[in-house]
Amino acid sequence: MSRHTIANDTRANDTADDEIVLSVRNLSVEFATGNGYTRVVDDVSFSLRPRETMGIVGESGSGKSVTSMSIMRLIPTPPGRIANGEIVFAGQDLLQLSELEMRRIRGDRISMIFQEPLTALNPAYTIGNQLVEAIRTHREITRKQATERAAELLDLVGIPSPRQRLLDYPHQFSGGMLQRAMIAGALACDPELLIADEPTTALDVTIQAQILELLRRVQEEFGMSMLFISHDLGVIADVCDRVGVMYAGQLVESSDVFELFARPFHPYTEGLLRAMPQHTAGSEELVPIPGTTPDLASVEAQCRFEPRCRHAVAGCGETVVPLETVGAREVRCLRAHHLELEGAS
Amino acid sequence: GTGTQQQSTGDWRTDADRGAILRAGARLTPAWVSKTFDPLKSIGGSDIVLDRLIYGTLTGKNAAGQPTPWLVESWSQPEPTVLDLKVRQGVTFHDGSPFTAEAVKAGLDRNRSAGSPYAASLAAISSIELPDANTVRLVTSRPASGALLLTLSGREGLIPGPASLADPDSMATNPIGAGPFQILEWRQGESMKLRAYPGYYDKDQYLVAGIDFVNVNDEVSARNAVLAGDIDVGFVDAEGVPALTANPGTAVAVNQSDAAYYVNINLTTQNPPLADVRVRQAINTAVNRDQIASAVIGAGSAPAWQLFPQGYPGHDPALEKRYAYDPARARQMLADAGYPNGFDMKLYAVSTTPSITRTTEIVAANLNDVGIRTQIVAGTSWVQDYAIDRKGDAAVGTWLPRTDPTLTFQSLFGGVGTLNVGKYSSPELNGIVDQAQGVTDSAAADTLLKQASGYVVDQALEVPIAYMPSLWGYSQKIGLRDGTLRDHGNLGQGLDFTSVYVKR
Amino acid sequence: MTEPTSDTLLEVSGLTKHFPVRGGVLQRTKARVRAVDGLDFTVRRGETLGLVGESGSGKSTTGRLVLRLIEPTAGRVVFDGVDVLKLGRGAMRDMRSRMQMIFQDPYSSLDPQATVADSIGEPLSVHEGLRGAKRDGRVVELLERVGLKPQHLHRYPYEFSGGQRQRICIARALALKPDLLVCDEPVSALDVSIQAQVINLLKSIQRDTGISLLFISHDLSVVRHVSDRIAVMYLGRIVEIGDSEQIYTQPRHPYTETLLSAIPVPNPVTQRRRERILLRGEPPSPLDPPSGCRFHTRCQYAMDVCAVEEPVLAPAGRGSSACHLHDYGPGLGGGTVLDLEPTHRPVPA
Amino acid sequence: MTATLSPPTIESPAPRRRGSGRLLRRFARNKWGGVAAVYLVLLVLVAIFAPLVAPMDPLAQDLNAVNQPPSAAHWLGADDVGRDILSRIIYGSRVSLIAGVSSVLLSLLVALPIGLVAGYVGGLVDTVVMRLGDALQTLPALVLALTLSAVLGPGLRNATIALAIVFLPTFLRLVRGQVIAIRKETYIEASQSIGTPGLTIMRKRILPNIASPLIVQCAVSMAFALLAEAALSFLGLGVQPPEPSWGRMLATSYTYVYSAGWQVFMPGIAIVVTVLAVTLFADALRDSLGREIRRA
Amino acid sequence: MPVQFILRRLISVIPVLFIVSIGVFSLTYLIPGDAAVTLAGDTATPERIEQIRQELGLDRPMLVQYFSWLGGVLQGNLGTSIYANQSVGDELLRRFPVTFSLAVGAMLFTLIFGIAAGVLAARKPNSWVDRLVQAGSSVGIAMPSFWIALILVLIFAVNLGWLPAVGYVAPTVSFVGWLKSIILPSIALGVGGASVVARQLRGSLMDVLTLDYVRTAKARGISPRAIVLKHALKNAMVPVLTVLGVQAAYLLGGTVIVEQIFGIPGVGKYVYDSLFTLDLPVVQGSVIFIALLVILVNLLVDISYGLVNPKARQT
Ligand SMILES: Nc1ncnc2c1ncn2[C@@H]1O[C@H](COP(=O)(O)OP(=O)(O)OP(=O)(O)O)[C@@H](O)[C@H]1O
Ligand SMILES: Nc1ncnc2c1ncn2[C@@H]1O[C@H](COP(=O)(O)OP(=O)(O)OP(=O)(O)O)[C@@H](O)[C@H]1O
Ligand SMILES: [Mg+2]
Ligand SMILES: [Mg+2]
Repeated sequence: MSRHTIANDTRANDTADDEIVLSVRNLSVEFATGNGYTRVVDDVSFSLRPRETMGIVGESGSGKSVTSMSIMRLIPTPPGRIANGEIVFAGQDLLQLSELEMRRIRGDRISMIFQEPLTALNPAYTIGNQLVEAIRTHREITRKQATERAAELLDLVGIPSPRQRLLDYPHQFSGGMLQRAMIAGALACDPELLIADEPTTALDVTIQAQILELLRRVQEEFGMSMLFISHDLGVIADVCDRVGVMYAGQLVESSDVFELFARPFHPYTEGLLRAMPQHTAGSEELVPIPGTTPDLASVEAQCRFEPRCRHAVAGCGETVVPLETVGAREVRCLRAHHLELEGAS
Repeated sequence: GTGTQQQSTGDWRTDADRGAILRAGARLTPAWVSKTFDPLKSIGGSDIVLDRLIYGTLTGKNAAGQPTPWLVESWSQPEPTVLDLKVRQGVTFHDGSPFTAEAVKAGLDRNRSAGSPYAASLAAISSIELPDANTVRLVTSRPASGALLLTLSGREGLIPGPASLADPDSMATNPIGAGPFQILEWRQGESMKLRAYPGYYDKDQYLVAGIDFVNVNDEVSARNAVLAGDIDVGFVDAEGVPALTANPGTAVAVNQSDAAYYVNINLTTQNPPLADVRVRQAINTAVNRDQIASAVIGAGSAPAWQLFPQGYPGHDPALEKRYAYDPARARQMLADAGYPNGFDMKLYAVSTTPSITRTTEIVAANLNDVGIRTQIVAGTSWVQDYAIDRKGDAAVGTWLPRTDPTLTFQSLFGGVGTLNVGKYSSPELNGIVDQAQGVTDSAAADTLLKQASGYVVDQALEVPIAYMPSLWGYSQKIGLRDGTLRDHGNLGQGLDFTSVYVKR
Repeated sequence: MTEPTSDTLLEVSGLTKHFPVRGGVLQRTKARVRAVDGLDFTVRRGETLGLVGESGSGKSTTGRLVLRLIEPTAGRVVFDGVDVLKLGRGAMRDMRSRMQMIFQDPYSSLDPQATVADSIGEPLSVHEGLRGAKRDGRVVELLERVGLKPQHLHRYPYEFSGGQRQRICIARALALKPDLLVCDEPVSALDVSIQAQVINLLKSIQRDTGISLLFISHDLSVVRHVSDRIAVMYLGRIVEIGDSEQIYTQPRHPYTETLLSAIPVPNPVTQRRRERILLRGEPPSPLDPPSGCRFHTRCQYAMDVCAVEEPVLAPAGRGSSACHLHDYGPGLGGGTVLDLEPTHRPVPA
Repeated sequence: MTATLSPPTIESPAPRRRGSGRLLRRFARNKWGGVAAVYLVLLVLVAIFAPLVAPMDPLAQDLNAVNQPPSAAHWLGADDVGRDILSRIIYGSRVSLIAGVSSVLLSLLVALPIGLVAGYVGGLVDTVVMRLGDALQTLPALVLALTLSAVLGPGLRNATIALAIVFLPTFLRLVRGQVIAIRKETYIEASQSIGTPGLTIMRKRILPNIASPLIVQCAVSMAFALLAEAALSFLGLGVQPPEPSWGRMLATSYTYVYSAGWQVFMPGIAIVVTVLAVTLFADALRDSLGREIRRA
Repeated sequence: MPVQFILRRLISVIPVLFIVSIGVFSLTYLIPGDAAVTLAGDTATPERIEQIRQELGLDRPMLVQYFSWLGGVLQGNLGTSIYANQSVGDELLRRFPVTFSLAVGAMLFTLIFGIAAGVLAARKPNSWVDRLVQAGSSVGIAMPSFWIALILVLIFAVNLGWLPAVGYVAPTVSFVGWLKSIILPSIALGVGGASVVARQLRGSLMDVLTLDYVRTAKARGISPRAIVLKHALKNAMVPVLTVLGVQAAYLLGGTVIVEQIFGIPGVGKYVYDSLFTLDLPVVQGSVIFIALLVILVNLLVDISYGLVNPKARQT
């Protein structure tokens, strides 16, 4: 086991310097609650290579958004704070940058799109105004040039008659078009990394398919890396190269997407897969994960999934479980080596 | 009134800036001044102040309460029922037309016509004749007294020019009088600008080129305005005196006025105790006049024991202190009248002015002390509630004596009159008053008036409380012609602008 | 379309709801949202009919109309032989005990100020006049039925997670032992793991009580899992209705096909091999639905006739489909859309 | 405690606390709200026990002490007829509290049922009620109160009625707005689908849920009532002399700003502090109730 | 469409105004006593009062009086003051600029201080600036405007002598004089509004700053300053506008008392004076006038919603 770790560490170091766009190391984020701080993201580490799409999947409240917001340093402080960790982007630790330096990176080298397209744009300004602003914040060009570029971007994301559409207000767009406009804004400065936080959750499946297609296309065209957050394993399976599974603030497993679906290492991943209705034929019972996610304010260092885990044995709930490297994969489970878990059918 | 605060001033002949405009505070809101300057519509408290400056009056009144010449140069009484007025020569109306005996007759006839508010006060005149070009002869139904001359120093003596009389509506904006000033600009509720009429007969009577009246709502605003230098002179209250005297740029003139605070009593049998003279006497005895005068009304005030102040016709020194403050005695008097446990009464305050409220509160406290449970009603339309609907038993207010003292008795106790709430009428008093109206000899008249005053006090028909001082705050920019700032005696009748000038 | 039989519990015909849109200076009705526009379907006893469709297609409105929570513009709702829309106030109230509903958002479907006992007990006190301990006794039974504990009786909704709240809602709906349960997206707001718990609960209840379900969802995979038959809605109309497995494997309407292709399968291997059909353009507004077939503006197989003539729901396979492909053009004749070769596809008009 | 889990693991004893306990604790967390609450409780006690608390009879005149500055005998000085200002402020609190509480209650009493029905039933009833409310609201509160007081005549009771009328549209709107908002909540639809009668829904489902904003609005209106009563009294339409009221005291003191300036401050400060306390109390209440709503 | 929207709002005003007119008329009708009594003076006999009543038409039945009055109002004739014998409409128009000066002054004060304080506080929640703004605005709301007026007069007019204690100067007469004459009353009127606006804006700004599109703006690297002043402020102004509408009405009411204290011949003072002299045509006319002003302000507020909220512009 330790051999594995060492070997993989070496491998990681080989690629670290020039091959890795973003490296999140031991990230912990806390929020002030009634009594003290609650750790909502705990010791999360992962990295992203150029042109790679890394997915993060997990149930509501597992810390996906907080993780992505931390990368942008957009955690509201207070009540939040990044308690620990490093976020290395293009060789510099983002957490060490001044606010001004960070602002130069946001929207320029790292962009972000969000779940709810309708609320993510300012209702009081036109789409064009907001795109132009996004461009001119980072590029010293005239308003006219910026408007030109904005129209090009709208065209790029597949909005018909872009020049007229620039004059529309967000409420005049449908949800799918808004998400396209958001993507246009995110692409404005040709970013190296795009963080997409559940970009299709609020959309109909047919629109979701369009947006996923669009994202795939622009990632190709712009040669970006993408951090793709979703709670839908189907979507993850569709777009990601690698995937990390989060549970109650921790990354419990991360792996190449094919390997993960073929053979999950963590019982939680297995549980998620088994609970999906597609997993079973119509007449069969679904296999839910019993219980509910823990209240983060009262979790302790031991395995957080233990109370709901069908593979748990005595002792599971008593030991602190580290994230362990197994081959090219990582898993946070004491019994990972002993379990033969069921993958996607 | 007499100025009590003296000021060492220079000689007006050298000091006065004859081209200066004096800025004075006055109440110019609709409640206080009507929009038109038709004498017949002169009802607001400030009307007379402006009217007098625009029209002048036939006679004037001096500090001793005696009539003085003004637009009427002199008078004589060839017969007891005939009063000849000599119209001053060389006087012209603002439109240049001469001020003639005919014009005076026309004006007076209008003032005494039926429906005029002065019909009652000029009722004594039975006809007006013009024996010669300069004389107006008033023929009276009774022997004429000096009172009629005094009456003509008031609203009754306002004479509009023939042009105005021909078109009364024009008096709203362009009243033509023979007075010292003309209207330059008039904004009701805001300001009134008067400018000296160049054709006025006496260049030295008024020493300013104009008067700008600025609206001030009340004594406190007026005081603030004087302190802030917004106006040169304005009426203030006792509370303003310390600030105005302490401030180097301002001063206060304290004049005595004829007005008094008093308790008007509803003399009906609606509240039986009040119909009993002993109860009324007890009430009179229960009120602590000295304290109200000194502690509450303050500077320039004096306790009042009868209708008229000292120096006013009908004032009887013998009546002073008749019902000296003695709560124990008052209680005894009540017991004697059959009310050992007191009774309930409703006391109206006629306005929300602080001094009225304060006086009302003290009177109520005084009455409560002797067992008369008094409930105050303030801030309501007291005229309607008290005077018309007769909902109350008494009201604390201020009383402004008529220029003719007999009219005072008539309006208060003569059976009619709004303020005679109980429509009280006593044959005995009426008789005395009638007699006084017919007496020519002023000494004889005075005796009768004293008799009437005595009757009112004996019967305790009202509760006189204290004479109101008339207080003027003024800026040191103002010079005083004779070292005193005079006013027209009765409160609200305004400053005597002949007494002031603006220093160079 | 199935003929009503004795084991038909609910029969809906010509059900229509147009919402007025007011505007202009005088606030007159200037347009109408054709939320539901002429639906015909039946629900048999003990069966689950799934209702799928995109957002705004009129699913919830249909649910409300069936329960007569809103009055339809036109149409008939016959429940167990009784024309529901003709019932008077009192009879309607009695009828309500036989048909119940659970809603999408478990957070807003419970009164935050009422305890669990009050919420679940409400139907009991309204219809059976139960109070106090008697009522609480019944509530406890119901709680246990949905997997909650007696000690939850006096708690407030905020003390429960989403899944637990949905259980409380189910308990409330079951209190009167209804014959029909309309489930309006009962699991859409829940996490996958919890979603499965609730679906299993509903299925087990159906097994035990023989209740009929009208199961509304936008998620075809969930609907397929729970339903015996499925109705697919598009812009206020049913475009295809039929046996659940058949709809899933042999769609007979292009829209159903698109919908199926758009659902990502949680398996990268299969998912990446699947053919994707991307819909053109944006969904049209229900204020002004397209002429002819409402789907023609986005349909990849659209023909000239589609813009003109409105297809009717006609038997196709073990169900019905409203599509001209079955009789015009290549003439599927009731076969599945999947049989259409892309090369043989007619060029869209 | 380990992770709180849903069934079957939950065993924590179910606290049967009704909303108020939680509310109190949350309320207490707001420091200023607590201070305000303590002040208001004290004020109510002072008002109730004024005869015991006040050093003197508020009506007793001492004409030798007219406008006396603060001294050992009169801690806050004496007024224009020599009454003890402290005692009058203490008694004046009665007027303020009565005006504040009763005008709000009166208004609520009328607005609550009407607003509930208008909001729930909608249609013509709603339109008529709202038009009347709109009309009432086109008149600035003070102008309306002034006119009403002039109509009804001066006095505390009439001022209170006038204020209640002034508050009507606010409460009507609030109740109706809240009812309309809550009517859209799914749990109302759930009740309707159960067949619960409209009146029961209004009483058991809607009323408890609009209570919180209503309570907050009551506190806010009470603060306004205090100010408005002072204004009416200042204009001479409130309490009748010699009864002490803060507004009247201020009106009186206005006369003496020069000679006895401190008189302007005392009743003014009493008004400001009390209004402030009511406002802070309302804020704290809103916060603690707000959390209740949000979490739900 | 904005024109349609405004038209619709204007039409909805009609029933409101009608109800107001009935309300105002019957209210004033109920006021005990009438002007005839006051007009007649203290020597009047009941007969004389009755005569004046007849002259003024006060003896007619209420409905007759109402419709004759309404007829006049509809033709723009608000009646004639009983005392001043002048057209109420003319007088109101003459006084309106005075009150308007005050109201604008107070509104400016409200807006400038309210918005500045609200923005400052919201930018750094819980900082000392925020605490100061919160404390200051709480006290500002708690202070009756007439008390503020008294204290302002005491300080700036009496003690410092910088500004006049009473009176109004028309700007046509002296601009500086006008400015000086409205400063204190405007502040007295505006403090409450500024406090309310500051609190409301602080709250709504803080709410808006947690919204998704602000997060989007941050994620695009837009400066905090631009985020607050461009993105947040405009949207946060929506609830502030509502508050401003209410404040405008409140402010108009406040002029009654402040104009009284400062002796300013505006509309508020006109109402007050007429109430105490029972000059009913004036009461009716000016109250209707004020109601119209309030309605107008609300209309403006509604229209300005469209400025900050493009959605409102459409419907
Ligand atoms: N501003 C905040 N204040 C306090 N707690 C927060 C805040 N933002 C997030 N949290 C907490 O952090 C935890 C993780 O939240 P996060 O938004 O990252 O979840 P998520 O995985 O994105 O869930 P979802 O699928 O619902 O978006 C949650 O328990 C949440 O309550
Ligand atoms: N009360 C209403 N007034 C006006 N329009 C309405 C109303 N309720 C629904 N609609 C409209 O009717 C159409 C259908 O709405 P419905 O809620 O039935 O759709 P749905 O299929 O349930 O969608 P979702 O998946 O978003 O819940 C939508 O366009 C909606 O805007
Ligand atoms: Mg998230
Ligand atoms: Mg729905």
